[in-house]
Amino acid sequence: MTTTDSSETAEAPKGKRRLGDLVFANSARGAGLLILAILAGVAAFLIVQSFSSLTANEANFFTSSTWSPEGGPDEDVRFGVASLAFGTVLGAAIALVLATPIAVGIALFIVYYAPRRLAALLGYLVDLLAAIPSVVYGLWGLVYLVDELQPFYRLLSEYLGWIPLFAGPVSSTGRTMLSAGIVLAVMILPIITAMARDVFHQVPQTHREAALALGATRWEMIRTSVLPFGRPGVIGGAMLGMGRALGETMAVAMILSPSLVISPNIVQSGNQTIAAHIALQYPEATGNGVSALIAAGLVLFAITLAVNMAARFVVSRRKEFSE
Amino acid sequence: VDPENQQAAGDVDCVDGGGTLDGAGASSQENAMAAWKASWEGACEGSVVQYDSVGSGAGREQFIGSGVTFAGSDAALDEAETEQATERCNGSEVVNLPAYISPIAVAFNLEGIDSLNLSPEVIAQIFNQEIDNWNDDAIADLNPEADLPDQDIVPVNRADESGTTENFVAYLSEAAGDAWPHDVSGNWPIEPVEAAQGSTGVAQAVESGQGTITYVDASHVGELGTAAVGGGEEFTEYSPEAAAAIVDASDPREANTENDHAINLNYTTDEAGVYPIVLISYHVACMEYQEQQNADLVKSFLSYVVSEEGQQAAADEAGSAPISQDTRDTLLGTIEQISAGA
Amino acid sequence: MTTTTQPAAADSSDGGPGLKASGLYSRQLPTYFPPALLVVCAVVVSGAFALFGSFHPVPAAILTALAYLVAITASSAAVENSRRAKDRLVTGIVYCCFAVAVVPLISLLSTVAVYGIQRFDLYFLSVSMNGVIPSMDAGGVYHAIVGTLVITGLATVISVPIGLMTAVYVVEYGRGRLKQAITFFVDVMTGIPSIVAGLFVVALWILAFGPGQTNGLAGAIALSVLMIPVVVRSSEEMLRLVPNELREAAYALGVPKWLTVVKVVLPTAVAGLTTGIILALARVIGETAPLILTAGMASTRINGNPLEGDMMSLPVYIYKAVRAMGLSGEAGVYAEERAWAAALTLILVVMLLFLAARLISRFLSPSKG
Amino acid sequence: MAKRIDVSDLNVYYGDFKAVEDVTMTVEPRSVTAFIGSSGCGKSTFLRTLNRMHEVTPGARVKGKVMLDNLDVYDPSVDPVAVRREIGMVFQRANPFPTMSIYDNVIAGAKLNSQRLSKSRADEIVERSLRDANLWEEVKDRLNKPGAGLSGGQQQRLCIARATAVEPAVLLMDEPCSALDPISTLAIEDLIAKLKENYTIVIVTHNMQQAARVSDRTAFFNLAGTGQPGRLIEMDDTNKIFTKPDKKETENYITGRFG
Amino acid sequence: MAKRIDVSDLNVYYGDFKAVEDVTMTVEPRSVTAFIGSSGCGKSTFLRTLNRMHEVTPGARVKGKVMLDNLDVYDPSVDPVAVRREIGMVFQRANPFPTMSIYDNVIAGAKLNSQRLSKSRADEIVERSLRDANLWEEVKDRLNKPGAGLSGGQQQRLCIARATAVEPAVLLMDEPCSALDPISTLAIEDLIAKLKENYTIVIVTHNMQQAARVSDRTAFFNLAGTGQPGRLIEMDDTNKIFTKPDKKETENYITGRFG
Ligand SMILES: Nc1ncnc2c1ncn2[C@@H]1O[C@H](COP(=O)(O)OP(=O)(O)OP(=O)(O)O)[C@@H](O)[C@H]1O
Ligand SMILES: Nc1ncnc2c1ncn2[C@@H]1O[C@H](COP(=O)(O)OP(=O)(O)OP(=O)(O)O)[C@@H](O)[C@H]1O
Ligand SMILES: [Mg+2]
Ligand SMILES: [Mg+2]
Ligand SMILES: O=P([O-])([O-])[O-]
Repeated sequence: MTTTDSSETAEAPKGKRRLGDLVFANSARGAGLLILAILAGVAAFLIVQSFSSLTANEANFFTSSTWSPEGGPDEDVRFGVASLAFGTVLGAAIALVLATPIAVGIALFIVYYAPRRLAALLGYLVDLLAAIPSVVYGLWGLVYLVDELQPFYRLLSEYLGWIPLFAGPVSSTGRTMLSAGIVLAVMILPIITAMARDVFHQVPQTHREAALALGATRWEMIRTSVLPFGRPGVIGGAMLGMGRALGETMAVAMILSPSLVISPNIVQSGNQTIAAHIALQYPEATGNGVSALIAAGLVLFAITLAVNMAARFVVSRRKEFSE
Repeated sequence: VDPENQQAAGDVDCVDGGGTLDGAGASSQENAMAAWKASWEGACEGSVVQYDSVGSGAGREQFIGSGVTFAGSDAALDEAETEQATERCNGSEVVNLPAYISPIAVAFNLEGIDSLNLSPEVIAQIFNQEIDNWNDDAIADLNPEADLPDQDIVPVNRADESGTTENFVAYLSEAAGDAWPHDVSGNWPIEPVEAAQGSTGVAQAVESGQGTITYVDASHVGELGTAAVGGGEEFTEYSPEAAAAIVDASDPREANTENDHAINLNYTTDEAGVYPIVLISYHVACMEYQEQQNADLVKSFLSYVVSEEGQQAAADEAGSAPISQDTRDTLLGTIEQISAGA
Repeated sequence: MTTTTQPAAADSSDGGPGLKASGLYSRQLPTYFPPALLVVCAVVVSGAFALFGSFHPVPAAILTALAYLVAITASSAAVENSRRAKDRLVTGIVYCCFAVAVVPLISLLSTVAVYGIQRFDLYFLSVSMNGVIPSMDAGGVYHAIVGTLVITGLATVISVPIGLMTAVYVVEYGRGRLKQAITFFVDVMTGIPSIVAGLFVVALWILAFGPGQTNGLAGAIALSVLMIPVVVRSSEEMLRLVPNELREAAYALGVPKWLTVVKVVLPTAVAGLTTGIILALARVIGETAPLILTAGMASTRINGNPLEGDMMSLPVYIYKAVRAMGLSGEAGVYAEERAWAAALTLILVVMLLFLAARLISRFLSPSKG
Repeated sequence: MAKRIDVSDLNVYYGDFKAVEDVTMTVEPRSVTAFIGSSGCGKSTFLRTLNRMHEVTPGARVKGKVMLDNLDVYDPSVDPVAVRREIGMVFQRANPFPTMSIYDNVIAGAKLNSQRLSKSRADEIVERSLRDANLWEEVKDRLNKPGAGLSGGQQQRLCIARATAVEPAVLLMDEPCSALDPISTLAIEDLIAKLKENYTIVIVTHNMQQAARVSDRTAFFNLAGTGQPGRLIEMDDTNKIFTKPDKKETENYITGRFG
Repeated sequence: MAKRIDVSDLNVYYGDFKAVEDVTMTVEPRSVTAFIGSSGCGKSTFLRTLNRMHEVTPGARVKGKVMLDNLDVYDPSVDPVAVRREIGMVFQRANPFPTMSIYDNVIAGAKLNSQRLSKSRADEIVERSLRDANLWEEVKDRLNKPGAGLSGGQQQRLCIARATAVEPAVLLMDEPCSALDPISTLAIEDLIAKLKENYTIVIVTHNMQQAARVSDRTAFFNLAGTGQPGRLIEMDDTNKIFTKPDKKETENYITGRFG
């Protein structure tokens, strides 16, 4: 290669490459910006559309639980999301509390306990379950599960009634927040499991062998090397699941017997989630009614945001130690 | 039901060349609409009706916004809506046509009991959670024959905003007097004991619970026990004829314009053989459309809907009450006049 | 180093085969012990329940599991050592988790299969609901299958490039605040409730086309809003797994960055990317609420054009059938059968899609392994 | 505490593939034994069978006998967990637990063995192990910092400290210095020399000089041919192997001009 | 084709941390230059600045000048991609592209750049590069098999073939033998000896013997102290460095008894 040759190769292809890089890098950035734009669009839509009802609202939007946003000739516009927000968080919390440990358990089972073939099959099954429509979960919950659960709630209330959660009186149909939470848990289980399974798969062999070589039992190996490594991923999966649980519409609408009260009692009918409330009210809503529902949607959005921020905070706090 | 029967849609006035007719609104009409759609489309080649059962409110909104050519609504357009809709209707009259009447049953799940006599006051007190046991004297007095169990009453109401609720509550507040002190709206006015989504939901909840009671579109009663409703000595079981009777016993709405046929139901009528708890779902249309095709299609479709065949098809399919001949004549008179203008 | 190491101490205390073992020979429960113990627990618990005359499978199973966990831990602690006991306890718990989760999931799947098979046949798959009224023993899901394929297909076509490019941006190009903003807001976007996405698109459509304009494209866009963040998130994870060494190897050959990404990074990650896309697809293919709002629920005939009028989809079809399920008489029965059969159809469609995705991914990464 | 290892007729398989064939050898206590041999001849594989680490690899199986003093390592009633506690291992690539501090890394194994470890006892173990591993001076001021923040050589020594903290009888080291610079290598070789007073040490290395420097006995492995299993060709005192080995094969390998 | 590299007053920073300070040196064409020095003294860092690979590391910056013959490598108008085409690199850990066959790996430089290459020309390049890398005989029958299926040493040679296939003027090698057994090491050393006829070669190694064997000139780097930047202590003919270095520091390092 001669000197002239080289300076040519150094200069000549430059323009062409820069173009390719420019186009590609900018379309990548463009995609990112598009996402921000969509999100800004959704946020703006929520804010703009909720404006009219919020300004007309005579009740405190955050502390009140009434819902008559359409008002009338001699009636104030009054609505508030207190009970809805409470119900939303309650339902998602039940789902998360039930699903996360079980999902971690299943993921561990798939990755470290089950025979390999079974594990592959289970992994596939789990992915498949993530795709089952919420209507089907709702249908199953409605037709099958609530009837099965109702007697169990009686027992729960009888023996653990001193805990406010199970105080009773027990719903005679079983269509309670706990039922909704259980169905939500079943729904988000595949999501959390899939994420947890993936991160557990990625725990470096060397870390696991390090523990085993110290004479750790399987559980001790999992505790010292798998769980700490997988923690951020599991939290991420739990947040994805929580996002779905918070926003789940149909299954809750079908299963829960709602009311707009704040009640910690989850074996009794009552409480309501924002998403289900929107679904139940939207078809017949007009004017401020729609606007108020969208305001509720805004609150749901904000709750999701807060939950995600909290999760990030938890994950990043231990970043120093996560490789 | 035999599919072949559905083609027997008599003499339908079809539109030449057909076209697509868009409608949206009340879910109460969904099943009747399926029957009408099948017969009308079967009779008129090339004609299609698309009815989105998104709910009355959304239906009215879409109608006002010109999204659809007609709406189904469990409530007539109110003053403000009428005003807005006039614009959409080329400045012409907007009409509410009461072409779907459906009895609302008071249905319950009590072992061994198929029917109970209940007065409006008692129904109100039950749903107001004042009477909370089935062997309450108030119920027993009305049903000396029945062997009422000592069991809690679990009232179930609709969780979604609905025309059924609105009509039921309207009935209670008219007929039960002080026993039902709540405002009338499509949302259940008090804190529920149990609630469920849609007619299917409440029916399901009542079936799966015990000592449960609800109000539900009569087509969803299934195996449940139902109440015969009335005052004094006379109790009437729901039936299509008894339900249709109330329409004739009622007066038109005061605000009605010439061709508008919205009704003020007379729940307290003393007439015999009247079942007073009904849901009336209107077809909302313009008297004048911008496009000829739309006008023709609406005319053709609505004529079929109010026709004897149409009403019978809905009755077979959705358990609705066929309108009386008087009503039909009135409605047809109006539908005839629908036209297109610049 | 002293001879009294911890393990030796633990061993001599249980009086095993003596010091010569120095912790190596530990008494162990025979392999048949755990299953046998489980059976014993089940029998005892069921017996107890039967005695009190209130046998019910669920509490019996729960108590059996608890009894087993206690018993296995105790016996292991007694015969083996406390660490083994803990290990056995956790093993038991992990199996329980599996059972606890798999039982409802299997119950769900088998319910769908058992109820669904009643109406599931070629006829059901090959006709639409056009001209079918509720009480007719007729009609099928063909139009809904078409709609689902068109809508989710469109949604995939929209979301995958956007999502993938965003992930590429975040992993390969992103710096500083914009990258942080994007990762954060993608997280936020994963939490957009589906119904809000539907409402958003409805508003968009009203702005653009006026009210009541439902069509397949609107549905696809609503689904894209839900799908994009899932694609971004999972792709991001997968791209991060591609070792930096490979990128550096390409750079060292004088390959520009974008070609490195296109020809080295993406092909290396293709299997993982496929999984991510599958999960994203799974997330949206069962969505009901946004589709009712955007693609309507009126369509009963086959419509393959996403720009033209309502489009039925399997979840909405199921939803409609569920709503009609409460009808008295045959209409309700047929509706319920249709609901389950359509659910079964949807699950099968998803299975086929997954399979196809796997095959494509295998095709794209030929020389792996 | 150091123990002897007797291996007889050991065969190792990965699924159907036989990786190591018919190895019989004795590893003496309180001495350093080096394994040398070309890449892929099964040194690591064989090493991992000594403390049953091969069981972690799916599909890996063993036929033959490994005795630790009088104890059959593969006896069904023997707990592999206990075996690994007796026979510690250090890997080629340093693998400190990334989520743990330096202190916790060192005490990790000891903690598993006795849940209730007094603080003072733990401090003692950590200091002794880190001193043994020649790392104490460098890290004593930042014991609570993550172990992953150390340099490669330091990480490797941290792993050695972690392995010795549980006081095993035998220490297996798989190419512990291959990623290290000469100074760190020297530190680790010194450490090995010191450790052999108490432990039985086995070290796999590609570095002939290193084998010559640190080991008392050397085992040379080689492949019978491509696709064939690895075998133990010769094992003898290190001096002998490096000066006048019995086998021609060994001599060929040793006298390559590399190192 | 071989080119000279002139470095003057080069400083490298990772963010605020100065990793390498004030290096000035000349790398002669058609010769092998070895970089030695203790771990963390900045050998790899410095090496990567020569072909602007440091730009891939977020936060890495450079001050100073690197001339490739008459071309200022850091001139803003110079495309780093073109620089890297001229100055190839082989990494410590073999990194063949896992999704490509052996054949495609070798031809990757051209292929990834979407250059149109006739089949026969491509075949020719592949064969020549593999022969150069001493790998042809071993893989000629399975060119279409994945590159990841080769043994460690073979993979490393494959990476060298890949680097030479684009015919760079300079070849930088960062500890190319540290994970290899002596036989593979020997093969690579032979290869280096052969390559230097056409290329300028820079090799980082921890292995003193290797440096002594393969290099013409040797540069010794060292840290000024912990937390301080690495510097070039001395650079001279290899013979001189290993027999009578000018600096005491160098002598200390060289005469350690390790290798
Ligand atoms: N997990 C595994 N599955 C299948 N084969 C394996 C596995 N691990 C190693 N092998 C094969 O077993 C043989 C011996 O491998 P081993 O890692 O023991 O070699 P080694 O002597 O340690 O080589 P090196 O010096 O390169 O580390 C090789 O042919 C290798 O390909
Ligand atoms: N990406 C980075 N960010 C910050 N500091 C770095 C980075 N890479 C290396 N360093 C630091 O720069 C210094 C020089 O590192 P370098 O990798 O060049 O050393 P080296 O001489 O190659 O060592 P070795 O022989 O271990 O490979 C070290 O202190 C190291 O910690
Ligand atoms: Mg090895
Ligand atoms: Mg380096
Ligand atoms: O018909 P509904 O409005 O009661 O659903």
